[in-house]
Amino acid sequence: MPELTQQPLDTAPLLSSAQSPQAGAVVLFLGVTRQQTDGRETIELHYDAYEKMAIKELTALETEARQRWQLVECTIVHRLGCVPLGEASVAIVTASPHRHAAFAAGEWLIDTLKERVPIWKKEHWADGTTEWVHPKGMKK
Amino acid sequence: MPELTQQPLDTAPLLSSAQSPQAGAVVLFLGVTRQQTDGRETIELHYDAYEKMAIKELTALETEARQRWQLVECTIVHRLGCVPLGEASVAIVTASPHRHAAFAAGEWLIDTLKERVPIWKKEHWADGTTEWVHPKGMKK
Amino acid sequence: MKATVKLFAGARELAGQEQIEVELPAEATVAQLRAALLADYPALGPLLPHALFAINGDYATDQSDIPDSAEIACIPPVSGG
Amino acid sequence: MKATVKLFAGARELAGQEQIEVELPAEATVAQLRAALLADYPALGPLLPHALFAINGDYATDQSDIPDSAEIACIPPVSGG
Repeated sequence: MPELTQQPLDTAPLLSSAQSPQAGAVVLFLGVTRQQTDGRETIELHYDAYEKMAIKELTALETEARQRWQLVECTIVHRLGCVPLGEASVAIVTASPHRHAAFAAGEWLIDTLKERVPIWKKEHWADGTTEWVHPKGMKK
Repeated sequence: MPELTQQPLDTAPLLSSAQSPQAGAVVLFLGVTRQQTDGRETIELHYDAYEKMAIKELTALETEARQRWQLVECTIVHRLGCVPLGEASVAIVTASPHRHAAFAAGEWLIDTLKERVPIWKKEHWADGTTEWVHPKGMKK
Repeated sequence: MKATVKLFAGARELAGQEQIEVELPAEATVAQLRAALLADYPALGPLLPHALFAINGDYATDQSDIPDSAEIACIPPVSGG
Repeated sequence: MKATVKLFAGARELAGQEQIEVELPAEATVAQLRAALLADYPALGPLLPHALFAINGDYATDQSDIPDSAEIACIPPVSGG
């Protein structure tokens, strides 16, 4: 079950619920607020979401990942609001009997989340300006 | 710097040292003791190593991964001794400015560790027997 | 019919409102909605060509019909993760 | 020369010892070491054809020379991770 939260992400319960005797492999992905983007300096990011639909789309992603790969755990948690430098905006945990599935599902989930899920980030640049990020060429 | 330890793996310090403003992505892989292997039931695994050489090979893996991918963090910790069901025998953390490198390096590190590093596991089967695992067709 | 459209992120910033209202013919499609928004809210001009629309929480196409009292949202290109 | 070979995992179990000694000609290669071990420790027979050898902590090939007082280890197929 996916989750949206205003709080810092706590990876310990995510990892411990994924580590089961059925899982030979656990992969955790964290997306972290980076300081440098194309030569510009970020101070912090702010995330907003169309929450009801974001949960629906995240749930659909988890379901699709479980259909594509043999997973014993698959959970996405996205933080909203302010995410300071070096802190995580998203945590994705996948667990599978054999390791390739956990890696492949984790990477597919973050790639697809970034295409489909109605969540947006606002850059707060070091020069004091702010900017909502709306990548061009969005896929349907 | 890689580490060998007899203690349960503690992922919190690994993750917090990997989460830096230079890292847009952090990937943690955990190899976990699985109950079922090809229809047989495991009770626990025991790991042994040629420790001095294992550290040398693990260090070489970290160095090679940093040459192949742009990583801001790359650490391997392997547990030795008894690893009960559902607990982790190995933790690999990779962090990179862009996410694909962290995923690719993490998967390459565990694949290559399993080929090269002088560490061995002993199956303790539910029927009371034990067996050192020595896969055939080992690559040089 | 009068349609209420939720706005997010850059679209909300450009319009200066969390939601906007637009008058549509009965049985309008998303394409007609997009055209009506562009006419009534020219400030949304830079984002509208790149935005998708969601009807009752599902992505719609330009050909999708807009049911009465549907929840309509304008989804500019997303950037989560 | 007399060479001491460290054993691990299944090789240690088969030999019943953590290390074994074997007499080698001067300037012997790993191939000669493998043959000598097979002759002196037939219990290692099932594993030796699949094992590698390390000299001073580096993997060696069958053609590698064995220096005097090197640290020699028999490395049966590994299974860490």
